[in-house]
Amino acid sequence: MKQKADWEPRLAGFLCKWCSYAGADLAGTSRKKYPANIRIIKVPCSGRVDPLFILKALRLGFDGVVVSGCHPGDCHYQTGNYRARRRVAITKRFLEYLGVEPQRIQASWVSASEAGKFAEVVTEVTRGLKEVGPNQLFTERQGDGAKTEKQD
Amino acid sequence: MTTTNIRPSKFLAQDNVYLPHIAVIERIIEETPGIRTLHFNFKDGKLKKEFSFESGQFGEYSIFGIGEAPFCISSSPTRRHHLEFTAQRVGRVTNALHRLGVGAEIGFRGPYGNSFPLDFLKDKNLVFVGGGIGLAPLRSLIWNVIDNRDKYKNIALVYGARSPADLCFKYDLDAWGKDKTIKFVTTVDRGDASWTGRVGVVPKILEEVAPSAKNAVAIVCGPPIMIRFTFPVLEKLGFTPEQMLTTLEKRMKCGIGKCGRCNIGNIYVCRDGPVFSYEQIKSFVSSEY
Amino acid sequence: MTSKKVTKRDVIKLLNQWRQEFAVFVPSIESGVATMARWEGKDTSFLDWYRNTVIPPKANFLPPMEEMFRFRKDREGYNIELPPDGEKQLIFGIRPCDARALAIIDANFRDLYQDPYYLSRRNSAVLVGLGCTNPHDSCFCTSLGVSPGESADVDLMLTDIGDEFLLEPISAAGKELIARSRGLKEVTKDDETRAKEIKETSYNKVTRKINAEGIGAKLLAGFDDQDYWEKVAAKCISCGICTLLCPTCYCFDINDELTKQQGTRFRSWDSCAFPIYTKMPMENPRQEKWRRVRQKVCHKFGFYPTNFNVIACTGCGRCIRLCPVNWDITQVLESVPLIETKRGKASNTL
Amino acid sequence: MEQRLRSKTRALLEQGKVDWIIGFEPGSLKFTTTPLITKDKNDTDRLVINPFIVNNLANFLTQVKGRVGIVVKGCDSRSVVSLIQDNKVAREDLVILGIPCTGVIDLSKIEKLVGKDRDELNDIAREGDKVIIRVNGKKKEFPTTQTLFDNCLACELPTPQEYDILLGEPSSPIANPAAQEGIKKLKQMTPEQRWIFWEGELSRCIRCYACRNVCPACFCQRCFVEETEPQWVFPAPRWQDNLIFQITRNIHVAGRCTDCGECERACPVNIPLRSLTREMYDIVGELFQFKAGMDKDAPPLMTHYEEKEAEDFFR
Repeated sequence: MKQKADWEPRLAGFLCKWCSYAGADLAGTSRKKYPANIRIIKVPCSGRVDPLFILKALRLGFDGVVVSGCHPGDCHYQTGNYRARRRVAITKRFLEYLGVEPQRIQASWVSASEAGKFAEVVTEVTRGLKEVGPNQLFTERQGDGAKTEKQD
Repeated sequence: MTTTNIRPSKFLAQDNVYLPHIAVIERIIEETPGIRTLHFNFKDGKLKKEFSFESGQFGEYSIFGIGEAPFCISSSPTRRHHLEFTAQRVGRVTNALHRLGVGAEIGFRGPYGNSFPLDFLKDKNLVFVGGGIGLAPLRSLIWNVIDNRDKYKNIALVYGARSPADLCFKYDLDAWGKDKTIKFVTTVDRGDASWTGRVGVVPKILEEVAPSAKNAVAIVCGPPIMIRFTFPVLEKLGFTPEQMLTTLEKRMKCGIGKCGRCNIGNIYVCRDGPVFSYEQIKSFVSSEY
Repeated sequence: MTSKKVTKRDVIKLLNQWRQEFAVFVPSIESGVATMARWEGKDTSFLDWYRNTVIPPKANFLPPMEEMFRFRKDREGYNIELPPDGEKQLIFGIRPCDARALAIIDANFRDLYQDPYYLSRRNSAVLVGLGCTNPHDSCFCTSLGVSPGESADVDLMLTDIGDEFLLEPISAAGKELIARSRGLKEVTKDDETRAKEIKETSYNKVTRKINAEGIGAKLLAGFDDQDYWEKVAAKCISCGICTLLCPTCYCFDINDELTKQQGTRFRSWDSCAFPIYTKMPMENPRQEKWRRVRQKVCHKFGFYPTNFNVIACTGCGRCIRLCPVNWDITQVLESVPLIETKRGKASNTL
Repeated sequence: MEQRLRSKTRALLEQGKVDWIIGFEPGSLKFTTTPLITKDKNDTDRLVINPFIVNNLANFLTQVKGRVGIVVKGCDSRSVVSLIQDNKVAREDLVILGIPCTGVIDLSKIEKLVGKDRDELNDIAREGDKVIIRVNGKKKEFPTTQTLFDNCLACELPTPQEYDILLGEPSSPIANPAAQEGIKKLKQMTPEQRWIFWEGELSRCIRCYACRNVCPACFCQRCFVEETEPQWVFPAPRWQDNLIFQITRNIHVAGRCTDCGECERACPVNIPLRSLTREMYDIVGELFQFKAGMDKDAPPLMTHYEEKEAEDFFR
């Protein structure tokens, strides 16, 4: 896929408020460098992330999605992150089967103190997205059918 | 009763019945935490001047990008400074309506449906029975009647809501309460410290108020449960099914009898209604209203 | 004007002539689904397999999804923009049942308000009917006044008389179309006799029957028999196949979609089989399945005839063929209980 | 087998052991059966078992009240178990009448093989591993590997997993690799080709929701497609939204789908839905060693977890 040289991927990040969200915050305040194009959505737990969130983000034209929660064993609600893991795993595998590039969906465990890891994850995902290019999954190809633009 | 004839709206945009006219919100009144009344006027000067409707008719209102929903015109055709409609926050379109501010543009198609049969109501005693937001269509008729007061005989109004905070159109209630020519009763299901009016559900209070059925017509509008319990009370008071009118609410999309969903038997509520007598409703093929 | 004929080999030439003037649609199989699709001028092999389409030709007039208008917001406020006018369609090979279906739903789209989208397509279209010679075993058109070989609802009617098609002008538009078509041959007496025989034969091939006589009154009499309707509805799965793919079902939904500075209002097929169809915030008059099944049957055979004097079914059999659980309307209509209620006696109009 | 089914079900109703019988009766068209849902013992005389018993009757369990005697094939029995796992039905309210399944005939395959529509055929009969078709006085033979539904050919467990009465000897799987051809071909494509493939397939979807409504695993009272606040999926049939509907439906039935193939069979516009469901079935098996509807006492897939699993999905 063609892309402009200065193209920067747009990311949706669903971050658990108990850990990764604070981790992202810390990354900001401690001036860790990471790409600025992540739109952060605070969720009460990674277990709150419905696969529909991921799909909706891709449908809306986000180039990639990051789901991030507490490390195994550290969930504020005991098991939310384990449940998230099953959901993310089948969603990602299934979407790959359909033809969504694996680079578009990344999940991570980032604690409140891991500002560095958060920056790394975002940097890495951004790098991966630059390889696969903009998300054109839901844009019309031939112009047949009802035309749609990326929603916002 | 004789319902007014069904006739198509005269106000089509570009000869396409599905195209809305653009209207501007001029004022918003928060009736209760979940219900607001919006005052609007058409953007097009000619239409603003020429538009006409009758009490009981409704319109299809567009929030562009969200969708369309039907609401009755809750202002009176006798007061044409602007138009009003009242919406409760219950779904996608009404949620969006509740986010609108003054100056926002909406779409309007209409007026659609039949209307309250003014000829039939003339020289009669009128008993209005309303509950909650159900006062909206009645209100159009009530002001219409007040503005032509000499054409009608006695007017009684029983209006109720769940609590004092749920009463809509408090400014109208104040005005009607002061009007010596109206017998006016408000009630709430549950009062609070400051409430001095009646307490009790509308059908019960109606039974206590006991308006005479002689030369009278009752016009009922409110939540379905209230309507269901009000008709038997009216029957007990001697009202015949022809003497009871109501407006029905159904899920609608097109508003003009084409899309199918407001169908009951061979009638379409949007096209043949929404105003029906209890006599008519009883003759419906099904009870799915 | 009298009939003409064309050899099957020359149909391609005829279609190519018509293609100069119309967007020609012919039966096509796209990924295993028979539908009326745009003819690209290539071949007429559909003549070999065509019995009827899965997607009814109503889709050419009331598409599964269509743009009603776009709106754009600028400094002055909202502007509304209508989609461009559609092309003139020529539907080649429409079956008599489906042509009748269009005539039936015209009534709804003309009543009280003209539906601009449907009617503009309808008014500019030419229907070239093709008589059935091999009806499906699920077809029951003859019980509803449709003859598989004949149609008054098309502009031009074709009958397969072997190596040739007989072309019979039905409407003024059909006459004009014949008049300006080249390469047509004169018809002999034998051809006409043969066509007549073929029409009769196909009529007799339709063996599935219903008794449509007084069906509305019968349904109304049994309308409140909840036990009956629950039994009838038991195996229905409330999917939308029998309604969406019915040539006489026209219900639609309207929805908006918002993109950055502009949006579009679409309308799309809808079905009374879905609970959400009638769902209101507080209650739903047809939440229960048996009510929705009853609505479907009674609307087609009772309410629609009351309003428009015609049963909204042409016996095309799609609902039977395509139903995942073999819910069969003909069995249902035969089993309507013969009860005489106050209502049934009081009204014979329905 | 049929006689035994009829007498058993009649007895169940007569003895008051069940309120309902759900089985198959002859359909109104050639080579079809239709669900029979009845309380009437005399209706049991119409029950049939033949190679055309397509429906997964577990779908009707959630709509009848009371105790039910239900006729199931292998895949259907697992759907029943799955419903028990999800607390949608109680095991003690069921009498499961198991049919050791030998596969169901796919009429669309027959139509393609013979070049005629199903109603133009005189007879279709199953004889061992052959299907015999009679048309215009001619007899044609095809192996079952060409004539049964793909999911039957891929079926690992044709004998019901859970039953009270087994109507015959356990049957063995056909296990034909050809059944997975479609999925295999898809996997050989590039991601972009795959996506374009699904775009094409889903652009035919008319949103009749037959796939969802015919599925015993889709038992939600209100489907996410009907949500309006927020509106996850646009309610009109456009491929983008059709695809999101299918993806999400598959995620929702992951661990419940038993590869009964009903969604694909019900689809009026021939979308190869089983190429979606089967892949999810395999993903779940591979990642979590989970097979739907095997153990009525096991927790449903998505309510459960292991401490160590699917670890390479998170970094």
